[in-house]
Amino acid sequence: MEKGGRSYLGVEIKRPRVAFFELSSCEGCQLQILNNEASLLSFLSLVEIVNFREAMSIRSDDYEIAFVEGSVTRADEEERLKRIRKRAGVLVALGSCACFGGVNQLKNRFNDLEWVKHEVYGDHPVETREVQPLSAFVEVDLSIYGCPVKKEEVEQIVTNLVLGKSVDHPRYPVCMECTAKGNTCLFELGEPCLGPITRAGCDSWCPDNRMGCWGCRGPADEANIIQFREVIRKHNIPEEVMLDRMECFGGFRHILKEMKGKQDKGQME
Amino acid sequence: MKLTCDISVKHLTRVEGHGNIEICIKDGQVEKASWDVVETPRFFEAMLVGKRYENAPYICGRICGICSIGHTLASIRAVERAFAMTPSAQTEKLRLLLKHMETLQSHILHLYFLAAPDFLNATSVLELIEPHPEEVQRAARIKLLANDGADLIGGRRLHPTRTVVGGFTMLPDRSALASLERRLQAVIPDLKQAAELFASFTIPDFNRETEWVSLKGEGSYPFIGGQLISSDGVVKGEDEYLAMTNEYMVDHSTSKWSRLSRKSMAVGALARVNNNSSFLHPLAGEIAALLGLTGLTHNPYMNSIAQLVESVHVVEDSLLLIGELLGSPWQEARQIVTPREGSGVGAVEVPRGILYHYYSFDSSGRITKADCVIPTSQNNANIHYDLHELAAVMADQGKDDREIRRLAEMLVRAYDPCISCSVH
Amino acid sequence: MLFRVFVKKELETLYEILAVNHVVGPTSRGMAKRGKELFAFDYLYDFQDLRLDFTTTTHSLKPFVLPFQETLSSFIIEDGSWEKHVDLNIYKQHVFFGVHACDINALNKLDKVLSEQAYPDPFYTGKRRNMFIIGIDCHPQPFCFCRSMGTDTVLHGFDMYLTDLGDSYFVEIQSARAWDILQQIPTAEPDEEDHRRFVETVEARNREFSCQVDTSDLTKILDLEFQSPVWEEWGKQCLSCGTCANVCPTCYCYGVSEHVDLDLQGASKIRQLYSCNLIDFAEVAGGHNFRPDSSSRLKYRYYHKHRGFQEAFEESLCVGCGRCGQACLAGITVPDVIASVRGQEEENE
Amino acid sequence: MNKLEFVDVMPSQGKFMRKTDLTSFEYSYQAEITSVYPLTATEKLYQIRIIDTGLRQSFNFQPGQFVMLELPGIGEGPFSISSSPTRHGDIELCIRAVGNLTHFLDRVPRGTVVGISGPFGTGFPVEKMEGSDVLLIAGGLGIVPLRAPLFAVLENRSRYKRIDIIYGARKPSELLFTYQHQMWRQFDINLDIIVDEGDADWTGPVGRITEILEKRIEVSSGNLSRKTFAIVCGPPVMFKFVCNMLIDAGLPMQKIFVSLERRMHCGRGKCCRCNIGATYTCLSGPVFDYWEVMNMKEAI
Ligand SMILES: Cc1cc2nc3c(=O)[nH]c(=O)nc-3n(C[C@H](O)[C@H](O)[C@H](O)COP(=O)(O)OP(=O)(O)OC[C@H]3O[C@@H](n4cnc5c(N)ncnc54)[C@H](O)[C@@H]3O)c2cc1C
Ligand code: SF4
Ligand code: SF4
Ligand code: SF4
Repeated sequence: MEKGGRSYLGVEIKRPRVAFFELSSCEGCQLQILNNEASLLSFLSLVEIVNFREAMSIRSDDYEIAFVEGSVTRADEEERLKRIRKRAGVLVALGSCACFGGVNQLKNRFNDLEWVKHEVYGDHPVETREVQPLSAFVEVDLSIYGCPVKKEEVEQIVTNLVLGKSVDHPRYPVCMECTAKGNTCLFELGEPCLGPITRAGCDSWCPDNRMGCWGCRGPADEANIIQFREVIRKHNIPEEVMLDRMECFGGFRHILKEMKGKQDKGQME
Repeated sequence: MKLTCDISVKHLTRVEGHGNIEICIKDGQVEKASWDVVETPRFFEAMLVGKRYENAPYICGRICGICSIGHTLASIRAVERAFAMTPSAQTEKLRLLLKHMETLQSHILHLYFLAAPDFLNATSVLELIEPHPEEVQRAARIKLLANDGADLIGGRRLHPTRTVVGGFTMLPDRSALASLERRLQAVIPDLKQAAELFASFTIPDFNRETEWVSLKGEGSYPFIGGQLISSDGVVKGEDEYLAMTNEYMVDHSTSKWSRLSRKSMAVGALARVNNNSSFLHPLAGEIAALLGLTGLTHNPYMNSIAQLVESVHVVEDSLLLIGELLGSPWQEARQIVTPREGSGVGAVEVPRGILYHYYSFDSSGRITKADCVIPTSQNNANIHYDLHELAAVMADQGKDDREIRRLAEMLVRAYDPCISCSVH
Repeated sequence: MLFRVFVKKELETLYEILAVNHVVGPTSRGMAKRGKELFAFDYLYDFQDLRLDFTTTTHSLKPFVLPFQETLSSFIIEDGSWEKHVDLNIYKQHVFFGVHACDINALNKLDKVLSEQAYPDPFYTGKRRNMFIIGIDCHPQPFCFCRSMGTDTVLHGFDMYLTDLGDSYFVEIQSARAWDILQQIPTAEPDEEDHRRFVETVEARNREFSCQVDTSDLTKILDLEFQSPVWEEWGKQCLSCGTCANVCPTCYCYGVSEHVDLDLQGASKIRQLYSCNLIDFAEVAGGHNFRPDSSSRLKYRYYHKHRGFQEAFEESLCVGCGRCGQACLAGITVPDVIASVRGQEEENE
Repeated sequence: MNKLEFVDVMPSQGKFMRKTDLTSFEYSYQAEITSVYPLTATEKLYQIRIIDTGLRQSFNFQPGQFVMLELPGIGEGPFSISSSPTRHGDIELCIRAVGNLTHFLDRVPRGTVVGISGPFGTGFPVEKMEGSDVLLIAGGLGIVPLRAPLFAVLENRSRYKRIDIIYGARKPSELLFTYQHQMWRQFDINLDIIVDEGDADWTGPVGRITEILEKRIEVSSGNLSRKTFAIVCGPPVMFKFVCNMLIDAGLPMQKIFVSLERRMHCGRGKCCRCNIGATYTCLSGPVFDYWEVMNMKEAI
């Protein structure tokens, strides 16, 4: 494919230079992109990858779109992130770690960071701090949710980005996608599921496999938490199970904080 | 000629995670040669404390994107052993099959995307697309098959959705399983071609005597659970994993180090082949012989070759497993879990070596203590000492900077380190 | 209308005769937690899987005529110009073996909008034209209120309709195709005894209905109670998740989105069924939302089904199958909502 | 032999099932953007011509109707035709860049081929208005759908009596079609323009549209002649005030016409997105008389 780019309906489309970076993460989201066996070539003709440590040795600091995976857990990561932000025209938070802190932020629930360090490393000194999503430090232009991200969705998002189309996430919850598939609702089977309050877009990945949703995409717009608690209660599922899941990826952290605040004030029944 | 050089590779590429190589040679003497893991730690062991048991496999799978299936399975095994549960034969077969899919996909990813560019003078697989289209397509084909297989059994190729304590949430579609079988059969010629390709590469000639640690085969090539063995003759039970790993911290690395009978040890494909080659399936055995993998091999660069041999082995083994699974009707997918107080260890051979998860629970099934020992942390010390020795040999041979750097990078890559895993 | 009877064991022959086509029928999906059996319509490959004794299915037949996602058109893009292709996705004849009256009525209602109005939808119509429907008498469930909606019997829209008389089936034949097919199995003209048993069976079934909705003057009452505070209450419970619309046999609204292929050489226009309870259902570009809160959206759903459709077609867009109430995790059911709007909550508790 | 015969819907006959009905569902005319005029910072006027000459000539619409405009892969949306009905398939659309499709349209060059389907919806009954006074009231983008009936009236100016245009915008810079205002006046049209806030160059009145309307009603000494028709287009808040004033001034509800806006995905009375109650804005509207509006819950 020619370097210069092409046009779509008469509008010139540039082939942007794209870089991938990772902070604290499992690198699974990047792997999802490498896992595009069938469409990798089209992907490469759409964008020019100039930095992808997991797959290539050459690196460049000249890029337009930066995909950043992972959350920030150390000062050096914050600096790296800020440097990336300066260079990138568009900064994309790739995956739930980058968007919300991901599983990494589970350690934040211990108030005592020293205990956390000691639990894993004993007396050996290690540096770490409260886990934060990218948005705590820099402006994020676009979030791609999911743990892991869904490659079909990433492809669509990248295509839209290149075309200058806006990227719209579904605003409704996972149930919409799940019931559309004709699945049997997991609550019928006695399983917990965060589908009713979690943002859709994953195509009900987990419920399709009879695993209740864990909320990796964070809350849907207008997630009705009060009613959802009622649902959990009615189905005799321990509230702890719901809280474990809401806590898992960090997407619900604001809501949990609010719930906790209310509880502390004794406002909840 | 007295050689002097200063090599510093900050964030080695084409490996999973962040690690640095430093080599400093002055007048032919190696002053410093080290392998430093600088990945940020994530503290999974702490995260788990206080969580109910079903969180363990779900969260721990996220230690690593490449071997998430292995982590999930090790975690499940630890929980099940703590609760004194025995998985059904069907569950065991499905888990092993799922494990094979991960092994195949990870090995192919490493062989073609991470290692092969070094032998073909390229910086990335992207550069191989034009000169070697069939090879790249072949790699993509095998990887796709392995990924599809993982989707079919585990629900998702990474961070699987169907694997839970007690079994599976859902069983694969039988006709899809049959078609996986056909695709696996069809991939054998591809693997033979891959073997030919790797046979044409010049594997650097470098040997350092090493203690190889793996699961101990009992009648078959081991992947999930069983006794632990080292090539120096140590044999221990699964629960005694701590005595096999002896983790300790060093200053320049955020990942822990390990040792057994010597100052360092190694795990991984080469360790497994070294310790269990008699259990390889016929074609895998043939290919091992063809590629010069016989007897105890102490050349770490041969780890890639061992991965290739294992790729063939897992395909052969998967065919047998699918045959057995399709030979009988589906049984119950999932057992009921009854938590109890206790602790358990799960040892699983993941692509990069032996992985241990350990948890202890209170009577309601909440985790009171967790420990995960990852293959790469078991290898770190060995990589480090290998680098030192390599630098010394190179300095003796008067190799230039570039060559030393190339071989050093290749050496680390040969171990296929999984760094974010190791600093979980 | 023509009637026949045939002995039960001939049902399998009938199935085998029709099995050369795609056969869709009720089949078991295992047990729910509360010990009740779950059923679904699905493709059948074996007579043994056909469960004519099914209670109800969680999902209706809708996906077979209005798939959740459907490509309306695709484009080949070549630089400045493009070409549009429309594939109606009409597949071969399907036999629907074992459909209750409510679901046949639901299809008839969908026809009104999708096939019989201006701009008939060829995607839907094409599938509708290629259906062979075998109806079967139902077993009323505690949540079925089809009798209130006048959809407990069906007058047209099927090929044959079976009523279980114990050792034989009583068949009502509505199409020549059905007649021809029945020629291939031994059937008999129903005699006096069959007539008597048929009437008895129907009466016994009618006695089983327990759930009711008062629909008298409902359109007026809905208008009068447009500002009623009960809507707020229901709105608070609604999860805005769209489940009710997905399981409903008559909800048909959708959204259209366009996608460009990764290689920029093709594009497609896809429609996806939507739900009026989803937050952005009525939001327009720029952010104005005509129904920003869940209560106004939920109200609209009832308003459309029980008032608007009534106004347009003199019937309600609800067949009283009760699926939405069963599937709703918040437990919002049509009988409860309508009773509350009428100010009759207590009676229904 | 038991294979049921496949029924192709295309050649089938029936009341609403003519082949043309079914094929037209996803049909769109290919049309070329022949020119683009930027009007303000966010609005552009697009001249769009159906490429096939025959189809272009047979494309007929009523003022007030809209088309669905489609850019493959980008989006499709409803747009009021803003040109004279006598120009057939050579139409003008005035489009504000607000979302996906409209922003992309903002970028396409002249010559781009778009898809057009329609015309859809109801129109303003301009023939019925002959012999009467016509009051055109537009707020903001509301001037766009008003332009089609205006053209129809201008082309037959002598058949109408007094014609008023009351046009309000937020700022002078947001006024549309300023280049045509002089021409309208030449056709003996009373054009009154008012803005919410003026700028340095603005000499006209500042305030609400209702202020002008009040003056207009005063001219008729508080009572609009029963031979007056009003057409009102603009943001939802405007409708209520303006229409109530007109009713107070004695205008019957059936003589007040409004054009409503709702989200639309098909334009063909299927997708339900534009429903008000169960009334399809795309089939029964967008043009409604005020009696119909009063009878629809949540219409304004
Ligand atoms: C009868 C009618 C006539 C209109 N005439 C004009 C006009 O002459 N000029 C003009 O600039 N705008 C007009 N609009 C509004 C125009 O349709 C929307 O601004 C446009 O659809 C937004 O599309 P988008 O893809 O840019 O926005 P997005 O926010 O990306 O919208 C996505 C989709 O939602 C639907 N949608 C969003 N907003 C609206 C809306 N306001 N009305 C209808 N559908 C919407 C469309 O299907 C659109 O494709 C009219 C709307 C209606 C209903
Ligand atoms: S399984 Fe989960 S996502 Fe699906 S309908 Fe039930 S609650 Fe919703
Ligand atoms: S179902 Fe839930 S946890 Fe699973 S991928 Fe979707 S949002 Fe994430
Ligand atoms: S009862 Fe509910 S699901 Fe059934 S037709 Fe009526 S609205 Fe639809």
